[in-house]
Amino acid sequence: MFLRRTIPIFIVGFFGAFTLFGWFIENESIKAFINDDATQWYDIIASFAIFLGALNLLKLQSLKVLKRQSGWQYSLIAILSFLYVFVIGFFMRGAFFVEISSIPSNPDPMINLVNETTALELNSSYFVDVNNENPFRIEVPFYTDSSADDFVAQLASLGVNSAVVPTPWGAHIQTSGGLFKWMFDNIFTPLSATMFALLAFFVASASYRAFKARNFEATLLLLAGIIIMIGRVPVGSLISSWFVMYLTVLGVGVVLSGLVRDRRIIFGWVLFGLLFVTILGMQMGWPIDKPTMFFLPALQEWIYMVPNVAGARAIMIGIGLGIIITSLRYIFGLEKSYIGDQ
Amino acid sequence: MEKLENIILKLGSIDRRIIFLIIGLAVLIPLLRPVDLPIRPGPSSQQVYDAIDSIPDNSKVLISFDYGPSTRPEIHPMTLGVMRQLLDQNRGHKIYVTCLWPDGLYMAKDALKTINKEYTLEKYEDYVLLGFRPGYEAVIKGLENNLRAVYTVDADLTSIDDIPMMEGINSLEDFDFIFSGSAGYPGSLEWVLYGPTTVPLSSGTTSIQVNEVLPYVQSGQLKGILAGMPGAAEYEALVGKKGIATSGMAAQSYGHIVIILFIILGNLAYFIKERRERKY
Amino acid sequence: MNKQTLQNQLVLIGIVLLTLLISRFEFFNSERSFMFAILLLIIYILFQEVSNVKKNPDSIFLRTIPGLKAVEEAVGRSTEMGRPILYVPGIMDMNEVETVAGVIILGHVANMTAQYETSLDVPVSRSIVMQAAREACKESYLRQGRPELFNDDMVHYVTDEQFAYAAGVNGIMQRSKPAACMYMGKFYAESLLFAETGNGIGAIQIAGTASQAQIPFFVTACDYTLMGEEYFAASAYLSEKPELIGGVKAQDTFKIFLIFLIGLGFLARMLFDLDILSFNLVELIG
Amino acid sequence: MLFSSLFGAWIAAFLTLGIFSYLFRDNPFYRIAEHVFVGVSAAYWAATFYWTQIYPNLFGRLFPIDGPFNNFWVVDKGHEFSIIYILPLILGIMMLLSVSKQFNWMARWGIAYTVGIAAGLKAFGYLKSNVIEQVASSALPIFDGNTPWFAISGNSIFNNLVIIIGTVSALLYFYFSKEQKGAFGKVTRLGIYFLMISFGASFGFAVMGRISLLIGRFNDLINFSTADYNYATIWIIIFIVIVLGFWSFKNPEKSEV
Repeated sequence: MFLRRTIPIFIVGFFGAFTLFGWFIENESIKAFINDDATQWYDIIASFAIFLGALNLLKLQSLKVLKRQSGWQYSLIAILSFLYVFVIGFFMRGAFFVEISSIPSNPDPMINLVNETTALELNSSYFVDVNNENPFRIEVPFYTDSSADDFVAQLASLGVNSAVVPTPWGAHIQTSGGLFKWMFDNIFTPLSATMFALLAFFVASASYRAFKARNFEATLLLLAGIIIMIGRVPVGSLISSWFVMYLTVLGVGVVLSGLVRDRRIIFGWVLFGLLFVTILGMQMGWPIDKPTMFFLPALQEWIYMVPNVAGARAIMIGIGLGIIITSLRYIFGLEKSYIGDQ
Repeated sequence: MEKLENIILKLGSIDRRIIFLIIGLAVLIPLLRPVDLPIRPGPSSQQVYDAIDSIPDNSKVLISFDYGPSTRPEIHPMTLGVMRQLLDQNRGHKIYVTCLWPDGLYMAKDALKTINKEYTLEKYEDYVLLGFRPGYEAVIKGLENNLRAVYTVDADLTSIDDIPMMEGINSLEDFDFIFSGSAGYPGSLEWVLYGPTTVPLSSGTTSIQVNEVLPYVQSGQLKGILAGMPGAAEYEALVGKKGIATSGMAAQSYGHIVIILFIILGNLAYFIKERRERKY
Repeated sequence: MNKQTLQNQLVLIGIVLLTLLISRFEFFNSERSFMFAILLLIIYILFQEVSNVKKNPDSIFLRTIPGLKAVEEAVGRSTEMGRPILYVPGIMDMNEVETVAGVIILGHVANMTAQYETSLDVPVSRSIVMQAAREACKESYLRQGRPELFNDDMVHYVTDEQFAYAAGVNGIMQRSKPAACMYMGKFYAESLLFAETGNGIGAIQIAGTASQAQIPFFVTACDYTLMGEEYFAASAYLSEKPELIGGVKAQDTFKIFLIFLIGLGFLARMLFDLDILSFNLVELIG
Repeated sequence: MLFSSLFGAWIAAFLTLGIFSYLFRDNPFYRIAEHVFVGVSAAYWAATFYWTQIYPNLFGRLFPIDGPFNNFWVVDKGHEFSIIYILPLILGIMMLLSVSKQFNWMARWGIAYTVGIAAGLKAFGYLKSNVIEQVASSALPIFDGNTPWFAISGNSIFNNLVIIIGTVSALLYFYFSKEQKGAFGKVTRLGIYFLMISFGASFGFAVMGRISLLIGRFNDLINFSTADYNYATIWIIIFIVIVLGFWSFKNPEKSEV
């Protein structure tokens, strides 16, 4: 009970109050803790925790395979992919560089060999001041130690002194040309970018379905969305504000037809509106971007700088309030159910 | 009329996979056969351009690469554009590159490679890639406190003390301008919240983030913002070097038009259905 | 009532005096004095409201939030259809207040699923969240006297990577066809992937988030959405405990104070611009 | 071109198209891509977290070159010895031990720490940026003499009034202690209108951003369909379409809900 409840609640209260009130205290080590160490500690704890998650994933997927549940073949793929990356992440550096420290008088065979193996396009000017203190590093690493050794042997047969320099642990996951980076570029990135790109399709089908003028609120949502969508792209500045004015007149007519029974009023409005716009246009000579209010790029700017800011600001303040009060509830122990203490 | 209504109704209950297909084609075709559309810089992009333009000669500019490959088409043209604007004028600006995202490092390396091809630059004289440090906003706070505690070495493990252009730089306040190319958390928001208030800050963000960041532009905490790919294209136009953002804008425009047509169609179908249901 | 007003005034004066006093000390960051006073004020309001609620719990009124009523309906519907409930506590870790709130709401949902004997599926994207969510669910099943229905693997880890998690959860939705999907936590771009897939399989969807950029997607694609502040109030509504209801009341009281402050700032600015006031109050606050 | 780049392009094109095939319906190609992604990314983050957090920031501080344990193990990451980092180590190990039923309470300490600092750090940050600064920037000028009455962009009295009215009314929508009826209901209605415009604007922006991403993906696929990559995209599309066609024929869609 003490270990399960009392201490965790004490930890929340202590660190919560410490980081909260620490903001007001001028003290280097407190500042350092709040600005840096506190989050770093969390990162470290989370880094340990991720192994729990990985274990859980492996366990569930293996169970599927062992029990031959439907789709177990895919679970096998997940397990193998996991193991592949786990191995290149922790047990194989996957990046061994070769550094040339002396070159023969005729470097051409060596340069040919290097270019052939690495698809680089080196020429002799790259090797001008190569020596033991200042070796030349071939920027394309080898995936395995043995392939790098082989290459060193090949170079040696051409009279070139070279050595294998493995990438240090830790740096190996970020070395361009390394195995981990290859995985990142060719598996991880395309998958994540494509999942992200699926959104382009989903956003289209969602707007198609949801952007319906069911009521006044939905109409506002729809109009704001459409105006931003057109106004922000180049096509928007090709649409004359006069066209938008005509549309507005007709749009108001449609709205009126729902409110007013008398057809003559609607007809009168539309006729008057169209005439007014036409006369005004003839007076002003139909400039594409005037009156500014009806020019889509300007209109979208207004929507996003004025009513949108108001709405966004209210949500921001609301969220701020919610977070502050909720945080205080945790710090003062008013709410404890996140550790299962209801 | 009745027939037309029926067609619209049928189109209104279209399978969403057809929508997917049409959207795909609307984006793909302009990419295969590029079209040139006029680009008119908006005020917030102009503000970024002017803010960078107005920094004094020989300024130290920090560019933070806070995005990864998935948002590259949007943000990459912006960070490249900022570097080009800084270097174009030959005013002796120095570029310092940091990354709050691990993938940001690769983006930064890539951008520096491109820039190095276009300009003759001296590493550690004109630019330095400080690299990625984990810790999200804690990195910003750390940089503000003591930059040299966060970065003891640069991305190539060269000691900071051996880099000539790092002289006199001890915290974020020693920079003259900060630009964050940001695709989410941590990014522009964190730079505003935890960064220095004395250094002008601009940001380029994905379209999606714009709303969140906009109030800070309004309140002046951010000097303008490049909003999504259109922002990037506008900025490319301002800097005068057209790139992938500009060519993507045609695809973008068609994509939008298709979506809007679908929305209009959906609304027409909705109204027709409503009216018919009311009648019977 | 009078006594209360007097007490409030005294405390307000006390806070101001304390802040002024403490600002004199070296160790205090006096640039943040205003924030400090505001923080003390909030804490005072919080405890005051909690004790108010405790004193007369019956007189407390909270307006209904439609999304919350829908939670119980959704559990009921899943039971009828014999299909599981999917609960996604966001994609961020426990170091986000939203996630913690999501885990707390999960506890309440688990109470209901234990009562109704509906199966609950909670894929998570962070291991610490996995541990916390398990504790919360286990406690709920114990409280409802159904420990045998609880199983550690109802809360399971998928992956830390945002879109891989989205791909995995979409797969789960496609294959197990849950009758109800709930998304409560911090979300980024994957929100629409969830909501559209959920829509495609015809599930009832209830979302709750304080991620400003994602609220519009949830509003358009889900049946119910707890927006921003509503989301933080949700756990109090569900728990019906005075300490938590008091928190919601404190939010309201402080909101009124803020609106007053906006008005005051506006007025002060106006007076300043009209040269009636010689200083700009807003600059003092900022 | 190196074999590894060529092979990489084929893999990338296959996985990309596998994910895109989800737009048609859930199918074996998507399931392969999904499971590869889940497996790869879980291990990717485990490795990345270990090598960028635990190794440099924890071990780097407990076993630095001049630390007391330097004859035991050295992790030189430029940090000073810092004994206090024994605490996150203990919490981390407790987290790991919680995998066994007997010790599963141990996770609670780590959770408690995480929640504690989250509460402390976020409360202050949000109070400053989301509340005080937003309130302060709502105090917009109305009568400073050089603000125009009406201007579509930039400061104008009309725009500033709209912002203030919008902010306050939308804020009142979140007021929980009163039923939204009568005059108060009218104000909150107005608040909802502002919220809706804001949502619509966000949505419009999102559409834009999302299409930008698609452009990026298509650019890659177009790139992979060149002769340099042996027309990878084209071959894979043909393969996937044929297999999917055959598969759909054998597994007709159950009535889509």
